[in-house]
Amino acid sequence: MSATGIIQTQTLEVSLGPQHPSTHGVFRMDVVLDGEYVVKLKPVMGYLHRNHEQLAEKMTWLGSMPYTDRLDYFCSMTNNWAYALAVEKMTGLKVPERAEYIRVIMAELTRLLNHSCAIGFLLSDCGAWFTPVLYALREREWILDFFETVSGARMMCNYMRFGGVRVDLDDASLAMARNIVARWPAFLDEFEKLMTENEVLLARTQRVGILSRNLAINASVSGPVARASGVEYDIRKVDKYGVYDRFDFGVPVGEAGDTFDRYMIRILEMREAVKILEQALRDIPAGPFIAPEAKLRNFKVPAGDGYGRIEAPKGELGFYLVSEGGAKPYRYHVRPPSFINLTILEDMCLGQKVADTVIILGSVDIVLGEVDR
Amino acid sequence: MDAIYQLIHDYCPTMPDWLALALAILLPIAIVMGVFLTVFALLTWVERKALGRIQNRRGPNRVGPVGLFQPIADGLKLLTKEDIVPNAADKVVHFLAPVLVVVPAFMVLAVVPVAKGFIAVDLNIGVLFALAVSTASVLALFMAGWASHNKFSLLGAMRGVAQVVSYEVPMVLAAVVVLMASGSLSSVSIVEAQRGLTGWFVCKPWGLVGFVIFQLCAMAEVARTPFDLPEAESEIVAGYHTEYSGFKFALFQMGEYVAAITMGGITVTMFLGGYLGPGCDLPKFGWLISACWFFAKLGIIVVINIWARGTWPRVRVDQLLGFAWKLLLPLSLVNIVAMAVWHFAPNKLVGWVESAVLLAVAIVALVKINAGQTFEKRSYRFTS
Amino acid sequence: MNIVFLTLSAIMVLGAVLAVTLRNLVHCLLALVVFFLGIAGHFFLLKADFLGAAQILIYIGAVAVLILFAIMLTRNISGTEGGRSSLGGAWWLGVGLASSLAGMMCVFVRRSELVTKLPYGATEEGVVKEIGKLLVTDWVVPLEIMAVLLTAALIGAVVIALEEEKKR
Amino acid sequence: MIPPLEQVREMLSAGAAKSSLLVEREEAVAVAQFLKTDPQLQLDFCSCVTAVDYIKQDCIEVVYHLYSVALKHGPVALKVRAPRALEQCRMPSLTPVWRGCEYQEREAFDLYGVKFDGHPDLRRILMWDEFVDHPMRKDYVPPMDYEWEPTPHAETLARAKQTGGTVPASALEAKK
Repeated sequence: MSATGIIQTQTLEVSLGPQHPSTHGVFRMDVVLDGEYVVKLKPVMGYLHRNHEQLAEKMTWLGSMPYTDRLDYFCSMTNNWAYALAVEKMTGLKVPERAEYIRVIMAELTRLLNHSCAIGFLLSDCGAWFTPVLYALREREWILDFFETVSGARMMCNYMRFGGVRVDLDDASLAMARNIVARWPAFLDEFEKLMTENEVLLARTQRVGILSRNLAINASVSGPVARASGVEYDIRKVDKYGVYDRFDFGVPVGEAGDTFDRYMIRILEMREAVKILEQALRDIPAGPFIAPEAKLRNFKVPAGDGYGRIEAPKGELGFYLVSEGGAKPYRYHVRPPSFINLTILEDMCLGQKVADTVIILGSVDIVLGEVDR
Repeated sequence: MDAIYQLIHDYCPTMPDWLALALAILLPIAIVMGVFLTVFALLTWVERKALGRIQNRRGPNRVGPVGLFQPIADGLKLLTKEDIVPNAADKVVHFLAPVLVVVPAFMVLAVVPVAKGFIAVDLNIGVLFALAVSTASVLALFMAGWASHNKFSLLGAMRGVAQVVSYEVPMVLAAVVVLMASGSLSSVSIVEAQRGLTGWFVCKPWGLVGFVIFQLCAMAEVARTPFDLPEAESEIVAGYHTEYSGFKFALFQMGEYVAAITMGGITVTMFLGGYLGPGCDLPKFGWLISACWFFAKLGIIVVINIWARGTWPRVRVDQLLGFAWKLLLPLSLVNIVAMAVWHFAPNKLVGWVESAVLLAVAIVALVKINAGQTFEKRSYRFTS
Repeated sequence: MNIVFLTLSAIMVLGAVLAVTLRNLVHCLLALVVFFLGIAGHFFLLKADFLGAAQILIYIGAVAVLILFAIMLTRNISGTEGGRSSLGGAWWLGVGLASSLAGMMCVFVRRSELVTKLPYGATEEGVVKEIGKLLVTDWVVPLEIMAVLLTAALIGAVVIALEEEKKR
Repeated sequence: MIPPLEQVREMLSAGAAKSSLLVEREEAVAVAQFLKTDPQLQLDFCSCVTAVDYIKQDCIEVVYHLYSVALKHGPVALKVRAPRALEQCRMPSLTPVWRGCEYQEREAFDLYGVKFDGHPDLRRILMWDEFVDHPMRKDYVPPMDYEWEPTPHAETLARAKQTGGTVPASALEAKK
């Protein structure tokens, strides 16, 4: 069926990717085009597959902590946290309060980092010649510098430990974090002034790639993509993991579920994250930064299985672990948000144009390290 | 041409006739090409510097003072790169396309009056020639896309053809008002018709609208952002020149930039008074001052292009074509009527008011009619 | 000038011959464009700059692109999938038809008043104005008929395309 | 094996909906449908699907973690077991119930070899199409030559043959 309804023409099979400027990595979409319209789209992944899960099953529990950094290499902090959370659930380790606050600070900074880059790259996919991305990257640099001061690495932080974090935050680094948080609203205002009201952007994103609320829930879509479709579900609110119940923040929810909503939800989430960060940096208590009973060597997890999940910037990041009581996990499974959010890519793209496919993919915000594992 | 021929004859009477004739033909071409190739090289540098400024970075700053030799370095790099031709490509057409991209771009240069009394060929139908020849670049674009035997290239080529053909129509219609006002097709007489304090056509209501339409169409015609769909790098890799490398690729870039400059030159000639400006009539250095005026105006157009590229996302293909057919085309038709109203008005003031009102009504009505494509203001709820 | 004329004509003939003999449709089109360009060159040679530019604008900018779109709708562009050569058995019929058409046109053009009415040797600007005036005075009826005919053809093309859709 | 569905509901509600259910393969779809539609459970969000290879029990277990977006509770782990032998390792797909299972079940098929009946598009997802084994199984033995990759390109195959014939027969068969 021709989407234009006028002339039936030959369809064109195009392989967008794996080397393509806007597939955000080695990702491929087998697209069948009728003129400019998409009539079929099948995502093809696995180009970055390294069987992360099997590698982790051959390593000690703590040994795969640095490896979780490589899942979503934008958000190593939240990856660490999700893994630590799952293990803490199985072992019953209590995390000290200061460590919980530090984790929140790190996670929300990661959210700022991820969302700013995500919308920057989304606009780049719209053809904005990198201007928004470079604005976002300028700000991201501050956060990366902060991560480097704290953990010694900019992107592969390997910062969290079972029962706490690896090193404490000193006053200087706390001041650094406060500085970043203080300048963030100004950046957001500047960015929005540059982009949000731009007619071309509105024309490109509004009513493009609509995802209905029911499909979003049924297809296990999570994170900003789901919330843009009107799903009021934020694991920070639902599970109240960490100390998230102590902060006053809202969860922005969209109505239309189109690309523009996904863009706006990310901006609003950043504004909320700034609120959380302000509270966390104000209230952070003194105390130990790792549970005293936490062991780094000869760490064992009692037999059984457990599932721990957090609200990572891209959506629900979960770890399903099965232990036989030994030093290694028997089964180690990652529930990657970007992988599962791709399930509905075809549904969103059908009947749209090639140009829209690219921005829809950009608005889903995937990282191939996590999709392929 | 005849003047130069005469000049050569006077100074070197011993020179054989055929050589003098050849020189008379080649000399203006060489000068124009030299000047504009320098401008082209400078433009790539200016564009990268300006984009860098817009994007919080420095741009090229390694080669030469403030990176001024960057274009040369780029040229050398591209010259020494391997020339890759895809196995399945149509070799002859693949080779011809980059050549044909450059040719029309340079041919248009012939009719751009760069300074007072300085034009390569003063054709009687200069503007028509420019518009006609720039259309021919469509074919080169299509040849490149089709011969590469790459689906992205083909998509880019088809987009390019559709885009150029669509924008050609409002562009020619926008030029018609200028022809009506000046009563001539010759680019020199168009410039001369714009003498006076408010003589530039852009200072009149129909001229302003015509200028905006023409400038937008020119940007679309040479595929500048936000109309760079034929080579939309985020969607179809590099469009029609995906499969080109080395110097063929450089030729594409050159053709594109030279076309951008020449279209800017035509815009300046038709709406911004060309080389006119205070001091352009001085007996001795008038030509130099007028050249400065011309290039200053050209610079403004070029900066507008770069600015748009640095700040605007790309439009989608249906929006692009809809913009041409639903907004620019009717508006340019109304513009011709407005020009006629102006022409037959009893005095200047009445003409001004009448044509301005007519155009304002037309613009408002067209925007209203096309309101189906406008946008909604969204509000978001927060749950806690 | 004789050399230029002969060279141009040779190129034109070559282009025309290639346009009917090449197997690949896109190559045919490009050969046809060469032929069009040659005609434009002839106009320039005759100092009919306006006609030359119009030739480029209309025939290369519009007609060639139109043919191009038509070609893109056909399946066998490369001409490799079987089928007979364009030089079929009835080539002599084509040659006969074409030459008789050319002869007829020669006769009618020579008899036409239009040739004598145009002020020969006037400046190009004068010619443009004169053509414009003639088109909206003496020749306004043929012009309008042509316009209606072209519009009808356009609508017809859309209708044919729609029918095809219905059949499928 | 499992009690009547009404009892399941009470069981799950009592345990604050944080429990696991082991169901027979034949009952899986019905139970899933019930868990999704029951007004007190409404487990409409199938968060995580994965397989575990219990080589000692000689079974592969597929675990579905279910949450409720509407009622904001969960998780309930729905577990289904199948024998390890490749021919018998099949179970009904829950993709018709929860669309979100689509890619995750494909992943389980790819890495564990569980065939899901009724899955709309059961293909390999992470490994390449020509790959023959299921690498996450506990008894999986990786090939000697990690770098060698059976690609559909005839040249590569020919070169591999020339340089000592390290092409596994299975890969050549897959190519056919």
